[in-house]
Amino acid sequence: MANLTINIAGLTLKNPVLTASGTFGYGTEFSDFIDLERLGGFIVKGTTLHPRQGNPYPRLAETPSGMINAVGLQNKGVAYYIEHIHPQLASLKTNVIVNLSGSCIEDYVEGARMLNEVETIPAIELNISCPNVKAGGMGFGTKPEMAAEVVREVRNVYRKPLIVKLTPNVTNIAEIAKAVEDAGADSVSLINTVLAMAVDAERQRPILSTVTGGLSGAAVKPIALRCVWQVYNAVKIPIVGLGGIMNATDAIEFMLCGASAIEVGTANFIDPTVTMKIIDGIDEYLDRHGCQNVSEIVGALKV
Amino acid sequence: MANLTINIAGLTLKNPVLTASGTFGYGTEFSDFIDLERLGGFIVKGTTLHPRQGNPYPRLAETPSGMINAVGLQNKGVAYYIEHIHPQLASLKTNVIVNLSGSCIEDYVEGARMLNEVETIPAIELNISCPNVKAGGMGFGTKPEMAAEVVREVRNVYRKPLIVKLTPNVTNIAEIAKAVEDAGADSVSLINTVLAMAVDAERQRPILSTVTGGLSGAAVKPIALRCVWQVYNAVKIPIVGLGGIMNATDAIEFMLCGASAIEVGTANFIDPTVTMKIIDGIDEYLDRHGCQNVSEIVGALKV
Amino acid sequence: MKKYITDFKVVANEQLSDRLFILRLTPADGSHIAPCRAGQFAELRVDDEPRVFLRRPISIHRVDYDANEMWLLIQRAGRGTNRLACLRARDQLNIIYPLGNGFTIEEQVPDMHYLLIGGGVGVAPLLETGYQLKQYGARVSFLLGGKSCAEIAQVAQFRKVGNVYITTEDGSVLEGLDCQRGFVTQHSVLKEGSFDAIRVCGPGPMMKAVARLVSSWKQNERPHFCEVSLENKMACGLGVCLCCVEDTKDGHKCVCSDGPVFDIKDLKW
Amino acid sequence: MKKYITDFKVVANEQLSDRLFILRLTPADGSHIAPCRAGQFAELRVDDEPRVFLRRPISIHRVDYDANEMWLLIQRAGRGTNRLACLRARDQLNIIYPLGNGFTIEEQVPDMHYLLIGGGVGVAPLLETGYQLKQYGARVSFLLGGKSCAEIAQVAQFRKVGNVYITTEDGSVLEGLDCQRGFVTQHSVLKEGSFDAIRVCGPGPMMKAVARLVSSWKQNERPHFCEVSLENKMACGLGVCLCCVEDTKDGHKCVCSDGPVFDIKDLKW
Ligand SMILES: Cc1cc2nc3c(=O)[nH]c(=O)nc-3n(C[C@H](O)[C@H](O)[C@H](O)COP(=O)(O)OP(=O)(O)OC[C@H]3O[C@@H](n4cnc5c(N)ncnc54)[C@H](O)[C@@H]3O)c2cc1C
Ligand SMILES: Cc1cc2nc3c(=O)[nH]c(=O)nc-3n(C[C@H](O)[C@H](O)[C@H](O)COP(=O)(O)OP(=O)(O)OC[C@H]3O[C@@H](n4cnc5c(N)ncnc54)[C@H](O)[C@@H]3O)c2cc1C
Ligand SMILES: Cc1cc2nc3c(=O)[nH]c(=O)nc-3n(C[C@H](O)[C@H](O)[C@H](O)COP(=O)(O)O)c2cc1C
Ligand SMILES: Cc1cc2nc3c(=O)[nH]c(=O)nc-3n(C[C@H](O)[C@H](O)[C@H](O)COP(=O)(O)O)c2cc1C
Ligand code: FES
Ligand code: FES
Repeated sequence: MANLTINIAGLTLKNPVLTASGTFGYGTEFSDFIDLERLGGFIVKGTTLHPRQGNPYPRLAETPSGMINAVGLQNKGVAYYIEHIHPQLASLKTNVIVNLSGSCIEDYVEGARMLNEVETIPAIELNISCPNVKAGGMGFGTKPEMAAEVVREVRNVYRKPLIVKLTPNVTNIAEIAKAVEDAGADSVSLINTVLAMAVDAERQRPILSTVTGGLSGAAVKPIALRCVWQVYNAVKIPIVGLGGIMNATDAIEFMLCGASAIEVGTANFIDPTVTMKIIDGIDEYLDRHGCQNVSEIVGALKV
Repeated sequence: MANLTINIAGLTLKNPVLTASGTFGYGTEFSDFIDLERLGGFIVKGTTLHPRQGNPYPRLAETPSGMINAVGLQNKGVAYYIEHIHPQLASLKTNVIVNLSGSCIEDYVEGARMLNEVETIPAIELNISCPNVKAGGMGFGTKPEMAAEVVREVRNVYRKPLIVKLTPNVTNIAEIAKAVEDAGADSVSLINTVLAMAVDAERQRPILSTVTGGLSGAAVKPIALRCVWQVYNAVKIPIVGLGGIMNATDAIEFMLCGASAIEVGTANFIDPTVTMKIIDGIDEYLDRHGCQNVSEIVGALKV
Repeated sequence: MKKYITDFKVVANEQLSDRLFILRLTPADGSHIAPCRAGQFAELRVDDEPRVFLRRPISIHRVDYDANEMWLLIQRAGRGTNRLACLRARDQLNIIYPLGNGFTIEEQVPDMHYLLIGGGVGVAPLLETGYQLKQYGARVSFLLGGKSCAEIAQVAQFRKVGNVYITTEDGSVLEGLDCQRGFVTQHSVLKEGSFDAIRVCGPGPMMKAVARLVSSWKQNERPHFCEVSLENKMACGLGVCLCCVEDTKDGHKCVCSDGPVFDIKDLKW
Repeated sequence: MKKYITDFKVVANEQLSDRLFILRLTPADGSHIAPCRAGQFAELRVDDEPRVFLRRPISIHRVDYDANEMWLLIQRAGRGTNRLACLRARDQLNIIYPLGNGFTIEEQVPDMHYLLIGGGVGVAPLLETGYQLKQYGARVSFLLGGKSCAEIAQVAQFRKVGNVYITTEDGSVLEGLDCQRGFVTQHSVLKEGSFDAIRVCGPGPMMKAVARLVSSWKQNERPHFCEVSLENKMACGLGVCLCCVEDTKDGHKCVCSDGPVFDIKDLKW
């Protein structure tokens, strides 16, 4: 039994296994299958200042070893979350982190200000990388100056750990990571989904209502690992790695590349108990490799 | 039996099915399995002005629905190709296109000048997108100005159809496509491989000697389709689409998104006869959809 | 209702026709099947098929608690269902169940007469629904539609539960049953005042036609008078991914968790 | 040599041990197996296994042209070989073959004495090699090494072809055979002057140890005196992807098409 505790950005996780926003609802949907309090934490559904209906149907396409979604941040808004949803989660003995998105800087700032007031929300994940919304979203995450600006403004009002979620749909993700680090982010999480498209050849139509959407699942793991590795070599703040993690070995690969913690996304759909298996698998791996602390494997890749 | 003939960039293809550079050798390796002359054409191994040994072993990692390679343009150079290899291919009744790579503009230009003189080489594919070489390669393909410059210089010396191969590892592929179109490219082909990484968790080492490499195969198809669609909406020159095409339906999806022709890459490894099946499948599809000409489906996606 | 993730063992795979088959399943570890509400569904993990990444939603056709068996009626539609069609006795299948809300059963009104309308493989959830309704003392009739009689599955099973009415597009008939040519909406049994509640599962156009027909009826003012079971592509089946939405009068609702059963009055049809 | 892409049918899958099994295959369409050179290999498509994308290279263990059967000796190593281990009689398997160059057989010198050294599953190509050498009138001996006797496969088959010498790391012995404790390089039969040619297939360290031992010998001056069969991860098996290179004295060579068999003098060992 190695020590699985890890600190990121001033946040203490009992283990490095988190769940990814948009793939874990508000956690409670999984309580029939797993003990939520065994998680290092979970990140709730993408939340925006104002409620959003999301994109029209169809929102889903299956692809080789992956899926494309075009949900478009359907949610009831920050105020509703704070008032009606968070109270049900607040007493859980794990970190309930809110994923905050926005279509303009003011919305991000206002949302962050409101979340800052809720004592039982230990951190936010700032989503500047959603490919599924017209205004803002990924737009903020593709230019270093824009990314830095939104982070700087949010930093002004948000006093707790601030994790910034990055998009892989850029020429140089390390540059973006560096920019948000300089602007005051405590941590970066990556990757969000990869911009992608699916076509119904017989009907000669795009499968998604929005034509393009975000690719996730096992197929993107090699891309995500590369991104984590590039960012690890560019910044000093801790990294939360995700993208295609399906099992403990995948999770360990991310940690070896420099992730201090990981998030499990799409894999929750295929096996709702997968997070528990990943925690156990990391534990077993550390024992087998004679590690006392999970932190020993972070960035331990021998190159 | 629809008419499968298509024109791209002044080049007549008897059908839109080409093979992708680096996955089809010099074609002859496949002559036990298929009739090379049934192909619209094939694109030979990446060639550079000077011979290259490529990267050290290991060069290959298998990934979910894909593979990562780190070959690094191992080849014997343009002069050797022209003198020793091309003569064996010159009499084939199909288009034998040379994929030209370089580590500096001068090399591209000199290589193109030499290839321009060989009458039986109908076109070149200018590879400004190889992720597996230290100098040049993808570097040229990630900045619009750089991409435009190399195309402009090559255009000066190369009089025949010039296809420029683009990388998906950019924030805005349409912008790069536009830049090379303006610089004189007759066509763009996309996508080259996606920058990726694989890790051996037990040995705590990268699998590839170069740490990162290029992802190809079914896993990248959703990304490639999106790129083709974005570029189709930005440029007027014809597009050659590729990335994860495993069967005729995949090929048709690319054409619906705007590709005038397609290339088959990694799929050749899994089924060396796949190109023939794709040609037959396109033919059958056109009949079923009442099309007289394959060009009718190019960009026919209803959005 | 509590959800489970369970390995089932195939007891038998019965081919009904080229395209339709029934999987009879029992928990591999011998445990009891969990209580399921009529109209709920299961998410099946399809192993050994490289082109299937996500689970596949399949309605619960029947739960035989005595035999400790769950039956699924499945139609080959593509890669996943084709693979499921190859399962043999003793093969295992990982299943999340029971999911979704299921049809409303008016437990306080035992002598109600329900009409369960099904088309194609949409008849699947209606068998268990019929059994559960009968258990609550309701009267049950079925109206099943198809291109031809041969395409209507499980008629003998449905007859064990209630009256069966049939419509076929080609006019083919089944001995001893009230078979009429046309669509289900054209069957003479489907008349205002004849039934206290209607439950429908089948192709979208069929369900919409029924909804259009009954929405002017007086009974339609009752809550849950006409419920339909919708389909949609699903990623999670748990209400977390928001991929499977239907645009209802109350905004986007998840077919998997807010449905699959909806009151037609809540839909924008 | 002409290459083929052929659907084979499994005649039998014989489990030799927990990890080793033999697939006996025959072309599904009843056609004749193509001529294969000893030491060549095949690329197997592994169906129904989502985590396998590329084909798997497997040596040709034996071709029985009379029975029209190809035998493959396979060790479970991971996802692909585990899947292959589940194949049953009558299952099909798509194979590209024969690939690579194979061992040199000196056709002009019929009375040569060859020593074929194998370790672990590396014994696979040596059986067919033994048969082919005998056909050309050569004398054949085998030196097979393993952790224990139980791990050395197909000894009875090898004895049909020539003398069998054994080394085991644990000192375990096989009745009637010259078994010695240690590594193959330590067996007393492996002495300068005893053999006209050596062919090796096994784990890298073993092959390197043999190469080191014999490279000072006089016979080593002959071309093809000592050949080894290398492994490498492969994508195409056809010499087109350049993924499988070995760094030789003549630069990068493809294990799949320039090899898998190399003369040790050409290697940088
Ligand atoms: C709540 C619910 C209950 C269902 N119950 C049953 C049932 O009892 N028996 C049964 O045979 N089928 C049922 N279905 C439909 C079944 O889920 C699909 O036929 C199946 O997912 C197709 O998977 P596939 O891999 O075979 O086909 P694919 O290869 O994925 O696709 C083949 C075709 O089916 C369509 N399709 C794929 N997934 C769905 C889906 N979820 N809904 C509708 N169309 C789809 C595709 O667009 C494509 O045209 C149900 C669906 C839902 C949502
Ligand atoms: C020319 C050649 C002939 C071969 N002949 C035989 C044979 O006759 N019998 C036999 O059992 N095996 C043989 N092998 C090895 C066999 O190809 C691998 O064991 C197999 O590909 C592993 O696939 P997998 O999916 O089971 O394992 P994976 O899950 O892919 O990997 C399991 C482990 O095997 C390693 N591995 C994967 N592929 C290879 C490879 N191509 N070479 C070496 N190690 C690999 C991986 O690094 C990993 O450690 C041969 C290999 C080559 C190159
Ligand atoms: C259905 C779906 C919805 C998602 N919604 C969000 C979201 O609201 N906010 C966000 O930051 N990321 C969202 N994501 C992205 C995931 O959090 C994650 O970054 C991505 O899926 C890659 O990880 P995975 O491959 O493990 O799923 C969503 C992903 C999926 C599949
Ligand atoms: C082993 C290998 C070698 C490659 N070599 C080259 C090359 O020399 N030049 C080039 O432009 N692209 C090269 N590529 C990229 C392919 O041509 C193609 O763009 C890419 O693989 C995506 O297509 P696919 O998914 O169909 O393989 C190579 C790809 C592979 C897999
Ligand atoms: S399928 Fe995920 S919310 Fe319905
Ligand atoms: S495996 Fe492709 S060249 Fe050897």
